[in-house]
Amino acid sequence: MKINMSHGSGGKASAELMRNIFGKYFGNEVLDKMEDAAVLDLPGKIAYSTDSFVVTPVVFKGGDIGKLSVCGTVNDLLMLGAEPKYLTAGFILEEGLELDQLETIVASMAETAKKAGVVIVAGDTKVVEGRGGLFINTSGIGLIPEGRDVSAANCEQGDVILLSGTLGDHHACILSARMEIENNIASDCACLNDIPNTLFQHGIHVKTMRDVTRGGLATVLNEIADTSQCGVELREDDIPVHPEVMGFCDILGLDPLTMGNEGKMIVIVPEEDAEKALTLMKETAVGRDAVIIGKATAGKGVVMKTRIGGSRVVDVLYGEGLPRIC
Amino acid sequence: MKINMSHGSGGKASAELMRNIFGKYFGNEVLDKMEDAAVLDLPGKIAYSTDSFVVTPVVFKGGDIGKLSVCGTVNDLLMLGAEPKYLTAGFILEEGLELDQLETIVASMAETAKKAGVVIVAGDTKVVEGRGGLFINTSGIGLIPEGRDVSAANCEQGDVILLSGTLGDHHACILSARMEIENNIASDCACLNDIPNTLFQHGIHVKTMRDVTRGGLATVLNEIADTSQCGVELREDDIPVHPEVMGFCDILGLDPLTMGNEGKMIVIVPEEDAEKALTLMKETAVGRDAVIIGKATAGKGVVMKTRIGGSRVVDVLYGEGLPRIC
Amino acid sequence: MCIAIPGKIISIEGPKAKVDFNGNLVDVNIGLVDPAVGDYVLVHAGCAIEVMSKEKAQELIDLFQELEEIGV
Amino acid sequence: MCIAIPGKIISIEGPKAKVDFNGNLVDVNIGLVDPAVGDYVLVHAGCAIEVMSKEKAQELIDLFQELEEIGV
Amino acid sequence: MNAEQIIKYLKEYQGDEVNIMEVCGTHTASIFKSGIRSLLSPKIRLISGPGCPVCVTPAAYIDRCIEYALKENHVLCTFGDMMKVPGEKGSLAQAKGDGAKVELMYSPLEILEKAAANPNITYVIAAVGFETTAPAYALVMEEAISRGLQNIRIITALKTVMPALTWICENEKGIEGFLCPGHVSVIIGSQSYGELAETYHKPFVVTGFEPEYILAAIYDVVRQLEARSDGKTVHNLYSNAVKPEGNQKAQTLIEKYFEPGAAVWRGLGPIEDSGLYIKEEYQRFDGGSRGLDRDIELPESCRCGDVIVGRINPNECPMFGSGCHPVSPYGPCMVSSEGACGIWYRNR
Amino acid sequence: MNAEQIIKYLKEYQGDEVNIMEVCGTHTASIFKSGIRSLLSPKIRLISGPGCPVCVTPAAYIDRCIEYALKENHVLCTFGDMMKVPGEKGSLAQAKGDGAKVELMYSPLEILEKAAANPNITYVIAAVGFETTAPAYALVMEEAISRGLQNIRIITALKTVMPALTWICENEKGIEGFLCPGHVSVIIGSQSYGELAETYHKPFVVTGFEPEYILAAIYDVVRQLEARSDGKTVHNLYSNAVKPEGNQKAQTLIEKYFEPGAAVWRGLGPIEDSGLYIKEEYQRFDGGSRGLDRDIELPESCRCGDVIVGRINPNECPMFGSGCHPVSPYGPCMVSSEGACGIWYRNR
Ligand code: SF4
Ligand code: SF4
Ligand SMILES: [Mg+2]
Ligand SMILES: [Mg+2]
Ligand SMILES: [Mg+2]
Ligand SMILES: [Mg+2]
Ligand SMILES: [Mg+2]
Ligand SMILES: [Mg+2]
Ligand SMILES: [Mg+2]
Ligand SMILES: [Mg+2]
Ligand SMILES: [Mg+2]
Ligand SMILES: [Mg+2]
Repeated sequence: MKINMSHGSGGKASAELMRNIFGKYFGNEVLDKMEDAAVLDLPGKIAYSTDSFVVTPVVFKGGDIGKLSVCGTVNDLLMLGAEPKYLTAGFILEEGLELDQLETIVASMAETAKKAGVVIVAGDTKVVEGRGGLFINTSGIGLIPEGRDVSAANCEQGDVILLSGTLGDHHACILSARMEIENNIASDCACLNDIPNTLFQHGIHVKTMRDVTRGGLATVLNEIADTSQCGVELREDDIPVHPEVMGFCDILGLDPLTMGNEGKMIVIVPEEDAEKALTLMKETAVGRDAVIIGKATAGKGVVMKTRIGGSRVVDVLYGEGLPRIC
Repeated sequence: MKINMSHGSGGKASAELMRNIFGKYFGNEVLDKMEDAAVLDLPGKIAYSTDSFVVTPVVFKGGDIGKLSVCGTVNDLLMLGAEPKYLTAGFILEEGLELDQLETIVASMAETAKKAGVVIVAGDTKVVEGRGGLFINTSGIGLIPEGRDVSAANCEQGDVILLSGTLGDHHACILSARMEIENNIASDCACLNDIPNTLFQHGIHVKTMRDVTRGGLATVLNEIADTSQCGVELREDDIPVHPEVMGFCDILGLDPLTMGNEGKMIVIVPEEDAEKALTLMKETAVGRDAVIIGKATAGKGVVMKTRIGGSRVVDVLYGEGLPRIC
Repeated sequence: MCIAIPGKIISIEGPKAKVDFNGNLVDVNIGLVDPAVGDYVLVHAGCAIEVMSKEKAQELIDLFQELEEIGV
Repeated sequence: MCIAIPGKIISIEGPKAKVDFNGNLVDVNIGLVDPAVGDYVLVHAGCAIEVMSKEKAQELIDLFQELEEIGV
Repeated sequence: MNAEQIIKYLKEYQGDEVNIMEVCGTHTASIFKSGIRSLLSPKIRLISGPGCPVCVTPAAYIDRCIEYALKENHVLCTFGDMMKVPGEKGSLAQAKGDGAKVELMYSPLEILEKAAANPNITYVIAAVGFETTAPAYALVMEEAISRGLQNIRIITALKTVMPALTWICENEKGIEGFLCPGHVSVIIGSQSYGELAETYHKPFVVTGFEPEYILAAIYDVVRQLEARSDGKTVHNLYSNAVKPEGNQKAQTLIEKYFEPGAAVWRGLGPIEDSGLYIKEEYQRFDGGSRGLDRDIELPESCRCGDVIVGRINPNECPMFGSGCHPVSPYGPCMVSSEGACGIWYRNR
Repeated sequence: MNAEQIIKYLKEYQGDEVNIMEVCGTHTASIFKSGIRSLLSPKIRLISGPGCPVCVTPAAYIDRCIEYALKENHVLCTFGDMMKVPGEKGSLAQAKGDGAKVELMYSPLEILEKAAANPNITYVIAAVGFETTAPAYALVMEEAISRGLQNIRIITALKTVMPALTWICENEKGIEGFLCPGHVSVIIGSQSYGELAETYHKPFVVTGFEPEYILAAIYDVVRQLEARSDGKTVHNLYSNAVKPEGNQKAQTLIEKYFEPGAAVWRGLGPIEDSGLYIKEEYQRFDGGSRGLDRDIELPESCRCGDVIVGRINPNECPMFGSGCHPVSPYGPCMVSSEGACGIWYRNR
């Protein structure tokens, strides 16, 4: 069997690859938690994470691969309740890449890092044959203040699930560019620092956070349900999707629930903190469209009440989510 | 101007790219030190480094890209006097990669990590179009015990330079495979923990360490001479090169001084510690062929006394070091 | 997957039209229909396959009235 | 860059020979020379261009004696 | 009658068990996404018919596509959902990993520009679909002729719905009513179903894709069946899009370039006149479409054929969820996200 | 006479200033690597002649190579050191970044296998070199004919050393003696230099590549010059490899496939009969090699021509190290790691 695109889609095939190969050999107490970032018992508690970025086009409406590579790792650190501090950046450049374009991207990384309060402290560059593109890997370290315990395993029946804004923007933006469909959809690519910052400052009991990236909300919620051994109940009417993104999905037969985002997150809090958390999130720029989308139940898996009152299982993405004819 | 292969060669073109682009935007106190790893003022002193690995073929005599990706980062941490603790691993897989091959590589990473005493605590996988290859990025964190101060800036006139073994093995091994030249040359790919461990245990005053990777001994020594503001004097007769590697260099017109290694390092110590350091290094498996190759001088740059008594400047690698016709 | 929603013709140039689906502009072949700018069309695999009745294109048809007319 | 060192013929098959340079085996065309297995050859761009005099191939020629013979 | 009343009626329905086939893949997807099944009485069973042209494609066709994709200077162009369908030597997705040149298309008409720009590359279009998609391939040929493009080939696995519906009416007596395929009806017209309704005394309802349309159509079918008279008939609830006579321009174009011939439907077997093939005079476009009937040999335990016509539910297949799941689909009904088995698996 | 005595002699030499040209790039590299210059009296100057075939290649040739590399279904095959030589539209390395198909070769004979395996791709060989390399290209044609391969082209920029040496003897009186090119001599034989030695009263010494060989040859030249008699002559210190008559099989093969013609040498200009071109009857192999004389217009300040014949040292060129350095070489002498300017730069 060979690798194909679906192994990198963040969906089921990726999960199998994870379990069957990486998990098999790398398995250890820290890695097995399958969090976005590792929690380490160094002198002081730190979060430490990595991600590679391979998006094409490398510059798109609302961002570029450089901005993305900072936001992605910063967000993963934030999701553990950490304050992001340091990044590393590894570049794999394809022969033929325009230096001007590289400079734009590097400048954008630097600007994004500055805004997010992180410092890039180590780097590496390789050049490979190819078609003028580039890949970026970032790793990051964040400090976890005393007393914080945020984890995908913390979710319990009755907890409320908040989503920071509309779904599918990044995915639709990138696919639009590749398929040359004109629209005004911009990637939501953003560092989410403001949301955890305000929640912790105001004493919200944050149980779980997750950025909603590759694989989409469907995948993230299924993982949480699985890890926390609970069910999740959503209401379709409450899930915000920009009408232009919805139109894009209609054209290609895509589902916003399995589409990737790069500046969206979910927060899970006890019922009594939900309204206050929502208000706080809405006061931030990256959370202004925040909504309550559902709650944790005693059940299993993720179930959604549809607009017409039906109910459907929301499963993880299988394979790639390719545009379809039928 | 566009990126070409020489930007990734570790030579001058790479250095210019570093300075003109990454340095320009990322510049900060830590990064500007241009060490193999960042020294961070976290609660406790840690070293933190990253490297991407893009070697083809991905499996070669003496190792594979997985082993390499662990050794590379572990070694970079060691060179700062750190004890390597945690790694992250980011995989970029090309469509068409054989799963069996991936499994072999991942297993090799795990084994190497275990031997080197590091734990892989976070990871990421992406799949891209391509020709069945893969790239690996690793980042690493190491703890720097109290009182250690190892740096490329510490070298002073009179200090002695030790090299842990023969030059050019990895580079010759990889090029042999690509050019289908049969020989028994194996990559020297190895984690170097044993050398710093024994030196520190025995109270050697280690001033500078560097693993001799991309760009070769010539590049590493020039960087140290530059950073420490001293000269370096070598003796050609003292520099060990395996006869088979020398034969390989003769065929292609390559110079072992600018060829890459993956399990070799230099150590710089005060003159009074040199003999003891040499003896200790020779007692380790990875340092059994260690030699004293020269010393730091009041001069500038790197100068080598040749076998016939001439002297030549040893400059960094320019461009790529391609096989030549003339 | 058929595109269930109709798109609005924004401009026509020879055998091609720009069709707007909720702000997404797609180039569509109109060789199978005779639409005018402003018409709503059903699109499949890059071809407009029908022009929707004007008065009913933008909203759900009054199905329930229709059911009653049919008499089921 | 010419290969300065001579290589030793290990085996011959038709127009090709395997030539050993300090343990590195290279496929070499022998269309320009007539070597036997065991001979030392000079190689350039994948072709053997000369067979070295047997007695002198493996060591530096005694240049200094030669200089004296020439009488410079 | 309003939506709530319809939903209440369908939920509380206690009459005879009814089996309704929705023929259109887009209807199937909408039923799944809106959770319509959860709103129906257990007495109302929806059967996903052979409405996904991908699912009914035989293995020999996939193998032919891969053959082209591996050929020097050839590129195979396909819709995304064909990528995972297994042929005898694996799927197009696997072949792509091996170096086959496969490009995804959004519309077959895109290929015209590519072909004009790269005259040394032959573009081979994997032409699957029903009457809705066939005119697009006809337009490709029409344009290629007028622009003098020599480097386009088409491998057809085009199917027509009427012969399949006739086959089902004749052979699967258990199916009592039909939701007619949505956009296929746009092309062929609602009056096409008249003869079948009359001959087999079954209701055929044409409807749109919003869940309300579908609910209304189910209600319509159930009510017609309840009436117990022989007067089952065609109703068109999608009259703003579907004309009684259909799109005649499209029909003319199909007739110009294609002629009917026997075709194999996975699960149903060969059906006379149910395929469309490029006519003799346009043979230069044909990438060798005829005779691609050989299908993958499914193991005995596979029940794809029974699933497609609703004889069993997917979870009654012994392969379901063990040998066969969406990551490595065995049968075609598991491949497409609209295949009956795929939908059941995600809702298991 | 032993090595130490020779070194002592050359270090302490206080006679007239002597200018010795080493013609062979491999000699230049060995001189550099072993630090021979540091062992010589300031009165002994070594001049790196036009012995690197890459350095003397005109821009039009590079441009032709790039043209082929960008052509559909064509692959350009080259030795590594050609990659950075600037043409008018940049180098092959830059073109490769833009998508040109450039493959590095170790031997031109490799191309035979590639061509046999991929009949739809035309392999274009950038054939640079002197008499040492020319027979390899002749062998490629010989084999291609016997194997019936149609898809190999050769663009030649082949040069012969004797016409260039004659030109130098005639035009650059300041050069008093020559280290003969090493492996070129293997092909053409040591007796080739006899006429020049006699006509121009200059010593020509054939020698090997080890530093001791080179030192002995320098010593030989200096001693011959000191003798102040007219009896300058050819000495062969590399007699275990170089025969007086050279390799006649190779010479025959060169004559079979090539004929002499005028060629441009960067820095020297056009020299009658100093190039090798594919003969009329083998024209089908020729990728259009004739007339590629147009060279890059070097700015006035560039002194490449003077450097190549030793009129100035590289650091006397105003571009040296500022406009022109190894990462972005301006003149050809900076491109090759054996070019005079490149060597001086690394030893600055
Ligand atoms: S579960 Fe798989 S094997 Fe069984 S009927 Fe469905 S598709 Fe066929
Ligand atoms: S320094 Fe550059 S420009 Fe000047 S002579 Fe040398 S190669 Fe030519
Ligand atoms: Mg991560
Ligand atoms: Mg992430
Ligand atoms: Mg995340
Ligand atoms: Mg590095
Ligand atoms: Mg590093
Ligand atoms: Mg490193
Ligand atoms: Mg290092
Ligand atoms: Mg990740
Ligand atoms: Mg349809
Ligand atoms: Mg030569």
